[in-house]
Amino acid sequence: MATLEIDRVRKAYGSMEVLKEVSIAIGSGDFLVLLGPSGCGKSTLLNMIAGLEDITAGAIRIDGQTVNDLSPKDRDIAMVFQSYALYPTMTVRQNIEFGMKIRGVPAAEREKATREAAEMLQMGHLLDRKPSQLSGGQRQRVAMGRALVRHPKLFLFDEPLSNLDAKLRVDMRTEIKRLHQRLKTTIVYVTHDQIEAMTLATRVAVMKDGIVQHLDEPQVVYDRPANVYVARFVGSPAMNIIPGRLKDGPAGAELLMDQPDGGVSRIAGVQISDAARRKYAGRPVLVGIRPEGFSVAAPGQSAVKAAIEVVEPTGPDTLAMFTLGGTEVIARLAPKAVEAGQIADLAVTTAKVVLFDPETEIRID
Amino acid sequence: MATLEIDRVRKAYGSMEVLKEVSIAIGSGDFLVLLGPSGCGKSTLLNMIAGLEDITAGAIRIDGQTVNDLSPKDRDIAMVFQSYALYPTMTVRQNIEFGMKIRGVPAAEREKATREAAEMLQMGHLLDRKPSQLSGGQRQRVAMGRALVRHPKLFLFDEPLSNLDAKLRVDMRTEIKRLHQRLKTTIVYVTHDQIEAMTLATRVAVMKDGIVQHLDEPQVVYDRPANVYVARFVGSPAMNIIPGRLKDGPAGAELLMDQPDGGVSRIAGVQISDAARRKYAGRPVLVGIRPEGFSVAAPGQSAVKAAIEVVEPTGPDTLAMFTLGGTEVIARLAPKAVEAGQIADLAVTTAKVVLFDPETEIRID
Amino acid sequence: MTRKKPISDRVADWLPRLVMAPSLLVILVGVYLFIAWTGWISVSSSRMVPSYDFVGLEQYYRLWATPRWHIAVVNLFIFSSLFLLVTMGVGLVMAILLDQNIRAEGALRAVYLYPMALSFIVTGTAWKWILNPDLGVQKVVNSLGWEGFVFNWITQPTFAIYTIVIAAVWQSSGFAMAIFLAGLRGIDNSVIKAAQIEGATLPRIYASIIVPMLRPAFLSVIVLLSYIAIKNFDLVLAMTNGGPGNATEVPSTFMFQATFRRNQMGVGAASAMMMLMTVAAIIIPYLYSELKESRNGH
Amino acid sequence: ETKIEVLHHWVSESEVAALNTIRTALAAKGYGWQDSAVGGMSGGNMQQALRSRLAAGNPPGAMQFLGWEGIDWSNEGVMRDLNDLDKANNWEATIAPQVLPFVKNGDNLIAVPINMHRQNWVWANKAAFDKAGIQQPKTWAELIADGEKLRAAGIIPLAMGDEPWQIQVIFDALVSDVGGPDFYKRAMIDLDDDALSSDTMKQVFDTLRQVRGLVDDGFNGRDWAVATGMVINGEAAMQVMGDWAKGEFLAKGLKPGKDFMCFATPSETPSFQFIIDSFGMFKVKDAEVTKAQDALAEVVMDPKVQHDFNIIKGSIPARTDLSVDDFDDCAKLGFQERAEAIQNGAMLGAATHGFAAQPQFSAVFGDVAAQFFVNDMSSEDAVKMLVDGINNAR
Amino acid sequence: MVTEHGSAARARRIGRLVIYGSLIALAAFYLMPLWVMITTSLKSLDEIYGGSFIGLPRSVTFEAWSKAWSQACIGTSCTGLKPYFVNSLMMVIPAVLLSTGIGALNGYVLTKWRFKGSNLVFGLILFGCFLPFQAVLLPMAQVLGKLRLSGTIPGLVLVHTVYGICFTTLFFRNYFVTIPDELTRAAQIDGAGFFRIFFSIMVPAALPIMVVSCIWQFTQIWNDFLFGVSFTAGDSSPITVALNNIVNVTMGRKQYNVDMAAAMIAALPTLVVYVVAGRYFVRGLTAGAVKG
Ligand SMILES: Nc1ncnc2c1ncn2[C@@H]1O[C@H](COP(=O)(O)OP(=O)(O)OP(=O)(O)O)[C@@H](O)[C@H]1O
Ligand SMILES: Nc1ncnc2c1ncn2[C@@H]1O[C@H](COP(=O)(O)OP(=O)(O)OP(=O)(O)O)[C@@H](O)[C@H]1O
Ligand SMILES: [Mg+2]
Ligand SMILES: [Mg+2]
Repeated sequence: MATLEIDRVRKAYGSMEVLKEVSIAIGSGDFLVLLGPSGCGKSTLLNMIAGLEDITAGAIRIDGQTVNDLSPKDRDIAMVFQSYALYPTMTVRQNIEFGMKIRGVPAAEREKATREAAEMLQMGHLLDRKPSQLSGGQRQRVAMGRALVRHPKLFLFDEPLSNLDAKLRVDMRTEIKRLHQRLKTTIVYVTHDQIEAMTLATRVAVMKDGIVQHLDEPQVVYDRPANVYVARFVGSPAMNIIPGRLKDGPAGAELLMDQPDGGVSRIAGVQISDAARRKYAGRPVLVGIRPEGFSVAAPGQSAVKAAIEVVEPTGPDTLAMFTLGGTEVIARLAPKAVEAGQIADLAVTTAKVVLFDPETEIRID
Repeated sequence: MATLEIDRVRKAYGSMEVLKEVSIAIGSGDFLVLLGPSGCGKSTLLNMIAGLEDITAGAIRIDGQTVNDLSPKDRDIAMVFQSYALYPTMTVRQNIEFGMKIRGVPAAEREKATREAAEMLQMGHLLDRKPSQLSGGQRQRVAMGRALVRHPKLFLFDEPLSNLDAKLRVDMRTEIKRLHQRLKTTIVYVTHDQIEAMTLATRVAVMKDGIVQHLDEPQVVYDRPANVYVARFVGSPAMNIIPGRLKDGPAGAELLMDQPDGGVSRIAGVQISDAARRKYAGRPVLVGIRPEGFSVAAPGQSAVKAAIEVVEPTGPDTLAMFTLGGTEVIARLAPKAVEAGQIADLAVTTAKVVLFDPETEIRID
Repeated sequence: MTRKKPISDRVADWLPRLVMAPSLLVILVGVYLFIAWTGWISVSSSRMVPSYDFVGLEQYYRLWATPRWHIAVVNLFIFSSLFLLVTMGVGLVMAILLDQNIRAEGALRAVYLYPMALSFIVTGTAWKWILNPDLGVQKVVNSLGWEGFVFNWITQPTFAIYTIVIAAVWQSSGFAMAIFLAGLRGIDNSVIKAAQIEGATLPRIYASIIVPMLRPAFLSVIVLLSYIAIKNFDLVLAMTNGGPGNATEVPSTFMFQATFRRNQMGVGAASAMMMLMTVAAIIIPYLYSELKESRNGH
Repeated sequence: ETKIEVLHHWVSESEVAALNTIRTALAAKGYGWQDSAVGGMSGGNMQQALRSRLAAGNPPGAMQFLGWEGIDWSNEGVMRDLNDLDKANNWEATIAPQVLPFVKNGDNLIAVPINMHRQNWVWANKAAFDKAGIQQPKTWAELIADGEKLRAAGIIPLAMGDEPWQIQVIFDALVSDVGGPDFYKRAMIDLDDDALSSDTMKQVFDTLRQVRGLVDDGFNGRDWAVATGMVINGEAAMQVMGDWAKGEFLAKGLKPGKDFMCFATPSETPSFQFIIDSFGMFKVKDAEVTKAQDALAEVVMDPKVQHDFNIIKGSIPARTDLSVDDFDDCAKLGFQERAEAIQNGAMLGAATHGFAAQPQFSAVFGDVAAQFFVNDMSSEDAVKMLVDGINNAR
Repeated sequence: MVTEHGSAARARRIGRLVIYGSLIALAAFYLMPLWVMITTSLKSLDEIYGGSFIGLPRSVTFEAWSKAWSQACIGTSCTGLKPYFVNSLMMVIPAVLLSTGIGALNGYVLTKWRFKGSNLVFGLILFGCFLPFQAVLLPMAQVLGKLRLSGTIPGLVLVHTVYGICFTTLFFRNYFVTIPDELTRAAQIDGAGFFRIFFSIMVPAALPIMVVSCIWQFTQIWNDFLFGVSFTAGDSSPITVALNNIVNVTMGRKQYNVDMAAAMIAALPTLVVYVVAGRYFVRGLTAGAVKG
């Protein structure tokens, strides 16, 4: 358990800046998820926390102590790698015990720690196998076990689930969540899967091109994304970003969006500060609506006219595609609520609508 | 556009039976998804349709004509491989034109077809790159383009999306769906991702160990799975399979499930045939409830008592875990509907409950 | 399936076999028929030219009663085992050192590899001088002021074979290095990072983790080096011509001498058969495991 | 112009120069010389090439033979005879009787000898002898004793290399010098068991052991010519080597008798251990080539050619009927001693180069001598090894 | 890097020093014979026989080089190595191309068109790699004689191709195993046949291993002496045979400087190949040939 501060950290490979002044601070017991697309510098940052990469500028502090010059083994961390990084020539047991052996932990104690970890991860029967004889999910658990026996101050996970198939991914996600709730260790977790970020994190840092775009609790990031990029990256299907106009009326702000048939859809009752309302009145804005922000309108309810183009049933819901504001929009509706070709009236949950400035793409409050 | 019949087909490698009498028939324009876990024989079946593997027994008919002994190039099919199988030394354009060149299509015509396909897939600007210079999604589109220019009777796709990240996967899924709606070509599509199967298919064949477990429309497979295996495989998080007992009362069938605190939860009003009701009355059954089959009970509504253990917000919903009937159960609820540690009353949508025989694990109607 | 396939398809079915056929044919003749021929000669009374009579295992008795052959066999054993061990050791060390992000890697690699390119007809002379106590290393070290230094193995019958090992290592370790380097480059970096985090030092990481992971590379190297060791011929001729005395005789020089210098073609053939059997004893298990693997592999 | 292909292993500069006299003479007769040289392994590479050629049914027109090679091949029936030429020119009379067995198979002359080398020479540096205050030794015992004096004077007594054949050259000399020419014949040519296992043979090895003491440590991998160089520059005093070493002295402008000495290996019963190079002709289909073979044989036996050839090569003519007035003093000495040896029955084929027993046997002598020389084997063991080896090769 | 701690940085610098030191020491060891050869080739013969074997030449002369190239006698023809160099080129180029081409086809069949017994065929071919060549000289000579190829360069090309196939097949087979089968299947569905797939898909993808195969074959064939001396004669000999005739003098006097110069001339093409293509060599090995 430890606090972690990343203080104006930069990283450059030669002339290429990979991280451009990243600052993140989390408390003891927090679960920080670094979320971002491939190549945005997540692994680099994680490796710097681990001490596997030099820090070009700035400082990293664990429990208040600057660790810039500490070698990895002196930082009291454990790391689970994206590719598991199991030692292929050792058995599972040897894999788990290797770190303890190096530290000179006596055999009896090693044995005990290994047994405990194996029990917790339900892999007691696997201890004498080689990694190549394990399935993906089992390997992932071994990697986790190897980290667990260390009882470190800080856990680092680099996309540990991305190699698993959909089902296993969900199971392992739950297991990690449970682990965190039990051990209460501080965790930094890298992923490009926003679902993982949402389910696991107490804090999410959305990154892009070496810059943290938004750092907050997951539900806040989901509901009130800092900018269009974050809005689009978090949530699947992505948030619909619809070009529209803000009209300030006596009944409050109203949003206008063009329908493909030439008509105009209106949404009233959007929550927006007075200052912003004045600033954007009569001007174009980007309207952010989550797919689940739509629902089939009750008769008489104010609604958007949607000419449904494609329908995708996913089982629990149906995704419906239509065009609004000149862009394609996805709505998540109840199964069989609409059919392709139909013209449906869809209501919008105004409390969940977010607005963005069309130029800066930053959220309007 | 063609019909496809797979008629009691078997496949054995030496003494190992990989496919054990598979029969599937689909109509012209259908979108068949072969869904199953790794190693169940999906690719093998697809390769047999393509003519890339010999058929051990049985027949495959395309448009009524038996093609068992036709070589791949004479079957008028196109195939998109799981790993794309782009020719690494050719440019995108050469990749797309290769098949036409072999068939002796004149240059002008090739040019035109390539341009059309590139336009449809929005990759006109990529035509002169090598596959290694493309991102995963772009490669996937090239593979698709290569198949498209052929205008075949039958498209075969082998897990085309499994290498893509979550976001791209959703986009490409939609694109394939749209393609099918436009071209109306018959498609056979292999995947182990049930979401893909649900969104894309007009017919789903769930396979396991070389046997088709359930062949039907996706919503039917989702709502009324043929057996426990299918129920668990389709849907994420998986359907909860809860050991319970059927009690036949004057008010209709009632399901009893043990609560961890020693109490018993009751669900009344389950739909079940009279024959089944008589047969299973007073006997144990497996109760299948989808996570979204639960909801926070309105006051007074008949409900299950759930001591919530873990809560996972996913953004649009929250997953809540609790124990019922001695097994772990997941409920999909509205965001922030419950908290970990809380004891919640959860109502069950009885229309969606499915029952299974505990021995044969087959659905009880 | 009984239904008829079009003719063109049936030709296509046989095409792969047709394409392999010429290679298979020349190998059957050039390798197996010739081995059979040698086997026959080894049970004949052939002296200067082949004669095709049958004298049983006489030539083999003769062979094993020849002290030079015993020397040759012992030498082959000493040479092969040392050569393999040292070459792999040196190759591995060089590969590991080169893998540390070395600036002039390309140039160094070329330096380590170039001996493979040279024929021993003359590099042997250079080595002879370098190893000669009156001309080479010993003299240089002595003249540097370390008078007591003695390095005269090449003059000692019991040690001369080791000097051949030195030259052979010089020639082949670059090749071993290249294969090991290729193997190292194939290792997932994160395994090393994982070990670092667990507190292992670099030597420990190599010893416990990386070297065990190079098993396939070791297999390739062992096969190629055994091939070189068993065929070792030029090297001995150029360095010591079998001397001092017969101290550095090896089977291949023995075979050559017997067949072409001493009119003992039968004995030569018998020694060739002994060599072939040794090779087979090493190679067939390897082949078997290799092919079994590819049967299972997809 | 018809060309005749000649397979030989003469590749050094002086050898090639000598060979050119034959080539020129052949050209004068209107025939071309197609060179097929294969050096190395004391002709071993050439032998191997020849076997491949014969196996392929494609023999060369002529070939240089050492030792029993010509006779062996003629026994295989691949050689043609030169009897007509022999009769016409009466060659046989000009060849030493001891040499005949190597060129005549039964009644057929199958090769023509061009030269004769003597193998058992000692080459010595006069200045070194003077410095150590010693004279030409008369026996091996003296020679070995002189070694002490030379060492005292800071001179290596005997220069040589560790190649088996260099060791065997000394061994050959010792067998005849210690045991006498008859013993040499019984042991090295007739392979008589008693002779091989006799005490005399032990004595030969004992002497060889003493000779080993005269050699410096750096003798490994030393070419004979390098050893000769050591004698020339006074680093060493003596070398036991065939007369091909003479060229090295002459090339440096040294004078025999004045700057360097040449004398037979010391013995009470001096011998002349000879080596001849001869040319044999293969049966070929092309009649033109057969004519060229005749021409080549005539050229080889031509007195003028033999004279010129041997002056360059450092050997003496194979023909015994030529004048040696133009030759150097060492050659004259050799010529004279050959005449004596023919008289005394001390004309011996040198085992080292295959002029004693068949190669499979003479190689055993080489093996044992070489091993004995570099190891600390006892002479009893050496004799036993010799007997076993010879029996195994029979 | 402002933040590096003193001690850690020093330890690292010492580590680097040790690594570079060892690498350079090793390089010196590897270069030693080359150095001896070069210096010797620049000395006069008198200097060498005067006792200067190792060490810098007192006066540098390139005489030995020009002699080795164009004057040295091989037998009675004093042409230097020049014509034999050409012979070797005429032999090595077709032999390398043929054996590599056939090896590529074999590897292609053995991985992408497996048939019953194809593993056995591969095993049979692979065992050929380990044949001691001294044992096959005579029967091979007979066969060449029957084919009327004895003593000719085409005959030598044939021999090198036959025994080269073993290694090239191994190389290509191990490489093609790593190319996914899906590629050939895709091409099949595109309508390509056996050879079309080979030439359009496999050959372009096999460049790294082609380099490995060519380098290996080039070195082996160029440096071969045994076959050269057995199956050619006189003018048609490859350079190694000529080199042997310059170097392997028994009763004559060795011209060490010419020997060394000749050896270097003979080695030049392989050296160039190694230095220029060595990079691809390691890369090609990495790309697949390593697989046990
Ligand atoms: N050693 C290096 N030298 C130069 N550039 C590098 C190096 N390592 C990484 N990079 C670059 O730094 C950027 C960030 O890499 P990083 O591995 O942190 O990405 P990531 O966010 O982890 O991506 P992914 O999700 O694909 O793992 C990338 O553009 C990468 O190309
Ligand atoms: N050539 C073969 N020889 C023997 N067994 C094979 C061969 N090809 C496939 N199999 C086996 O057949 C079974 C089915 O393989 P298949 O490739 O069809 O699986 P899949 O359902 O496509 O799996 P995945 O989702 O992993 O692609 C597997 O158990 C596999 O090991
Ligand atoms: Mg990463
Ligand atoms: Mg598959």
